[in-house]
Amino acid sequence: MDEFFIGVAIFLLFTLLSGLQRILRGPTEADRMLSAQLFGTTGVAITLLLAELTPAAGLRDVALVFTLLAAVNVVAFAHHTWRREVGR
Amino acid sequence: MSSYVVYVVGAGLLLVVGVHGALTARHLVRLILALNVMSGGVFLALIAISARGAGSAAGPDPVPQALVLTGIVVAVSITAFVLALARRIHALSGRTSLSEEDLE
Amino acid sequence: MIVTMVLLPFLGGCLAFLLRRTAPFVAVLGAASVAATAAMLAVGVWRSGPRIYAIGGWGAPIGIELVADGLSAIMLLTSAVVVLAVSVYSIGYHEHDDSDAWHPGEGFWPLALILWGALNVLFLSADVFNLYVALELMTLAAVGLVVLSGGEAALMAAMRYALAAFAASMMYLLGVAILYGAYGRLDLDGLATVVSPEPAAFVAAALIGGALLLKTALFPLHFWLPRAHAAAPAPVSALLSSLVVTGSFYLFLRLWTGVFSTIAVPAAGQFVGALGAGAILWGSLQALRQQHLKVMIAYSTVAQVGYLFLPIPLLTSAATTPDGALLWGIDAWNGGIYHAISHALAKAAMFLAAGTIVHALGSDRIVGISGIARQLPITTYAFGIAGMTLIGLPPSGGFVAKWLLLSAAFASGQWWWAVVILAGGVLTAGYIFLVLGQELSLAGTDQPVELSKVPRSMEYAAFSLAVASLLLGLRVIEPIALLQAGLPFVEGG
Amino acid sequence: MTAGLLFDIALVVGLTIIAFRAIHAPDLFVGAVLYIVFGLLLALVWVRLNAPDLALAEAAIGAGITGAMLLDAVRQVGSPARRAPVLTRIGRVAPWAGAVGLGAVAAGALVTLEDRGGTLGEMVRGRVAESGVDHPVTAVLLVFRGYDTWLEVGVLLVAAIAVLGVRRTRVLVPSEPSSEAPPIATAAAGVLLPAGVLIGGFLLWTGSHAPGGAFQAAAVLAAMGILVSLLGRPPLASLSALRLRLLLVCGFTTFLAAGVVGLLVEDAFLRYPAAAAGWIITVIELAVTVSIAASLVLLFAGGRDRAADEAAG
Amino acid sequence: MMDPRDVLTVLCVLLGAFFFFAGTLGVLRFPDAITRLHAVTKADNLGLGLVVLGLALQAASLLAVLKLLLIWAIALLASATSCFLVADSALRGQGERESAG
Repeated sequence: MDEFFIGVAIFLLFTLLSGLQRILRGPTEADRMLSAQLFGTTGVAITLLLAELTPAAGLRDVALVFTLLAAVNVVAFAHHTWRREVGR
Repeated sequence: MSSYVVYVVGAGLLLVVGVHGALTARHLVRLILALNVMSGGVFLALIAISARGAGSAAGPDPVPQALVLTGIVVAVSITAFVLALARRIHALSGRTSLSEEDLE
Repeated sequence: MIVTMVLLPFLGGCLAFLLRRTAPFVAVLGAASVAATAAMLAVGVWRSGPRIYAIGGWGAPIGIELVADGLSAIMLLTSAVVVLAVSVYSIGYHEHDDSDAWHPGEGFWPLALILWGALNVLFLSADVFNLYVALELMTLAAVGLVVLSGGEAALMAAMRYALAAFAASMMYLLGVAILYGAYGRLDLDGLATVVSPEPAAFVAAALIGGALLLKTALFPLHFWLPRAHAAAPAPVSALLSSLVVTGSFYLFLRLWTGVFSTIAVPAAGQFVGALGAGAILWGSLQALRQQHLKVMIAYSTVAQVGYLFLPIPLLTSAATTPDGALLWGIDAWNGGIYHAISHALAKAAMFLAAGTIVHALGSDRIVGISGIARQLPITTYAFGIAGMTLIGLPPSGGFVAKWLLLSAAFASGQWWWAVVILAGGVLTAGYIFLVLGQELSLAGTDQPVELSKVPRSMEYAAFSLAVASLLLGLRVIEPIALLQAGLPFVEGG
Repeated sequence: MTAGLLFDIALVVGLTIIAFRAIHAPDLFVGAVLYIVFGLLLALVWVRLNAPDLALAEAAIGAGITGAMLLDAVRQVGSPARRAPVLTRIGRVAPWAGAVGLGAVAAGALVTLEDRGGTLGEMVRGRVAESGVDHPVTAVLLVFRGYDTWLEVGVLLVAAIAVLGVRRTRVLVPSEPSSEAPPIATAAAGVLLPAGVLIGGFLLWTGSHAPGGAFQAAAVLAAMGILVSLLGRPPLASLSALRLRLLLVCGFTTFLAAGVVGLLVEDAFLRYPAAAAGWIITVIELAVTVSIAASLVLLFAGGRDRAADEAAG
Repeated sequence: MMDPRDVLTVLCVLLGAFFFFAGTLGVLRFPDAITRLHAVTKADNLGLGLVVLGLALQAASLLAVLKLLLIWAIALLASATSCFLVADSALRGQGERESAG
């Protein structure tokens, strides 16, 4: 089972890295942000798979924290849109 | 080849990228990113040491992990302070890089 | 008792941050009591040898230990004296109307006290990683202090300082990582017994040494120093140029003669010495060219840092020469440390005096200070006496330091360092007399310059530090005897 | 080659490429986004190398705090890309030579250390029972090397004081008095915030026997504070100067006070009396969490406060 | 012979991985920001959901299962929100700022 999990983790890592192109190419900032978002979710999945490999506790908490904080970045990105309209 | 070697070489690669960036970048934010990449390389070296020979022993060495945790806090403090400084400099003078002309 | 010297500054820093009106009182009281404790510690170490204190009672290698030997004690005492004088000075410097607006003093007191606490941690610590944390704390507080003067120049200088220091910290930490990977421990005494000549140890030594040279601003890694030290408020410049620089040097010396003593090769020592010589010549020449008083003093620091590193080649040779080297090795050791403490006192005095002049004149152009000796005689004395120490005129502490270094250089047969020392002295005399000449000048005294009022305490604070640097030359026996406690060669041969 | 090793190599290669592209991205916004991804991959490395404490910290810091700070800062100072001056051959080669030299030497030295043993780890595991906590990393952080951690809390305090100095202010001024977040953002925050506070509390509680602890908890809480800041209400802005300072300083001073208790009772600074070690550590962790979270929020919100800039001209 | 639970896990995780793959493909190949957003959201929700489901079958305790489900729930919420915010900013024009890549 372990070999299977690590195999899937490798596969997901490669999809993650190939998605990098979209961040680099853009063309809009929204594109870059949403691919970063996809990276985050993929990262959560990889973390969960790796968590199956080791007995160490706490790895699922890492996934939990990842998910929770993914939203913060998106808000940091997006809040300028509404701020600009009110602010200046 | 073992995981240890892979990660230690990775630490070296991050150092190369970070040091090169620190030597060539002009924009303050790039310099900050480069230094953080450098610190990532250093932390990676410590954790590779912590995990080396794992599997046989009771688990990874907790001491380097504690050291890196301390290091991360220090790095975040400096990064945040330097970013605030960069924004202040930009607000006062519009500059985003270290000055060209030098004293020496 | 040892640990109170760490606790008091930090406690004072917190108090000064919380209740800003009490800050000056807290600082002066704290500095005075730590100075007294350090003096007691010095006497204790002198009589009964170095002391070890295990934090939390765990002991090395699992816990962190503090070690107080002669070198630590004298550094602690020097920094307490400097902080005391700077605190007294700063009361006048930061005097302000009790308006509700933010005032730089609010940042100054807590950061200065924490900076001092970090220095005391540094002087006592016997653990390479703990030293890393102390260095970071010291540097960040120092950068925060530079920012307080607020202008664009100060912010840029602080930025440059922060980035250089951050890069240096990472190199240092990398060295620590390699040491831990190789030897599995972090305590200095333990490491000193296990470090052996092998690639990993050499790489770690190079990384840590290089990082500390950058933090000490040894030529040619001094690019960040002059602006930061010149742009900071005067009391901050005094702390930075006298103590912070000395702190990083202290650590270099400690590691070079401790952890890395078994792998320090003479060629590396000569290389460091050559950089020191470069610093002396380059810094002095630059100081001669400056038109602003504080920039000149900052370049003088670049030059004086060079002297700090001249003992390194001598110490390295002494460690590798079998017999007869002990005596001049000890001379080099004493001379280097004597220079560090005399410079700390004199440079603080000089920056404080310069600050008084800026405070009074509103500018620090050297041409503008013409004839100021009439209005600020005490400050002029302070500047002059501190200058004597920097030049190395008898009977100052600087003279003793140079004498010891010269005799070590000749006794070891490395006469070229003596040439550098003497040339540096001549150049130093050049820039000091340039300023003194202006201060004492009678030209343009027909219409006395309009001066703002300067509190007397500021003038006397600078003056007393200058006198202290002079006294070091008059009472040599006790400090030298103290330095023999915990001398690295006695055990090491 | 095993599958695990393939994963390691892919991770390291990805990390290096992303780091390079982040630093040299023509558009700094891209640089910031890539740096967030860099943090994500680094956290995966920590997971892979069995360091969940670090992965937690990296996830919270990289994604929640540094990332938000960078994105926000780039908006202000990320001026459009200026072409770097054309470098001479030496100007191009020398930095590479220096960087490659340093990296190769360091990696080379580290590679020779693969088979060294005898680290402090075994000693720590052997004596963890004496410390009053069960999780070895927490034992090192708060007990065996508590002195370091105390000073590290001091570093954060100094950074906070220094940022107040950069801004020349003693309280946080809200950057915009009123800004309207879209209702969906507010609604989501209404769910995310309590979840974040719960998770933060959980990490703090679990730290004594499992990965987690004061710093990770504080980072999660601070990220929540940053979320609230972004929605237009910096959580510390309503505080008076004295209360703000109390929040910032309480971790450092509580730690110090605990140390002094040890000094008085057990005659050793930072020695916790055996009977009370457990709850003394809990009190320290609570206070440290509050201070670290407050400092991080201040470092974020203080750095972006534009009102002070405009007042300064 | 494989445990049927293991077979289910393998199937779920493989299907989840496929959705991630499809999502990435969509992000790379779809013509504009809004359609790409669509792809990301599918991948997020379904891919992670399936992986979580597969792993939950292996979990040793109820607590672990709850934690996994909590992760998915938060991911759903975060992804929906951020999807809306990104789309919102893209439609308002801010996110459309072309930036040199």
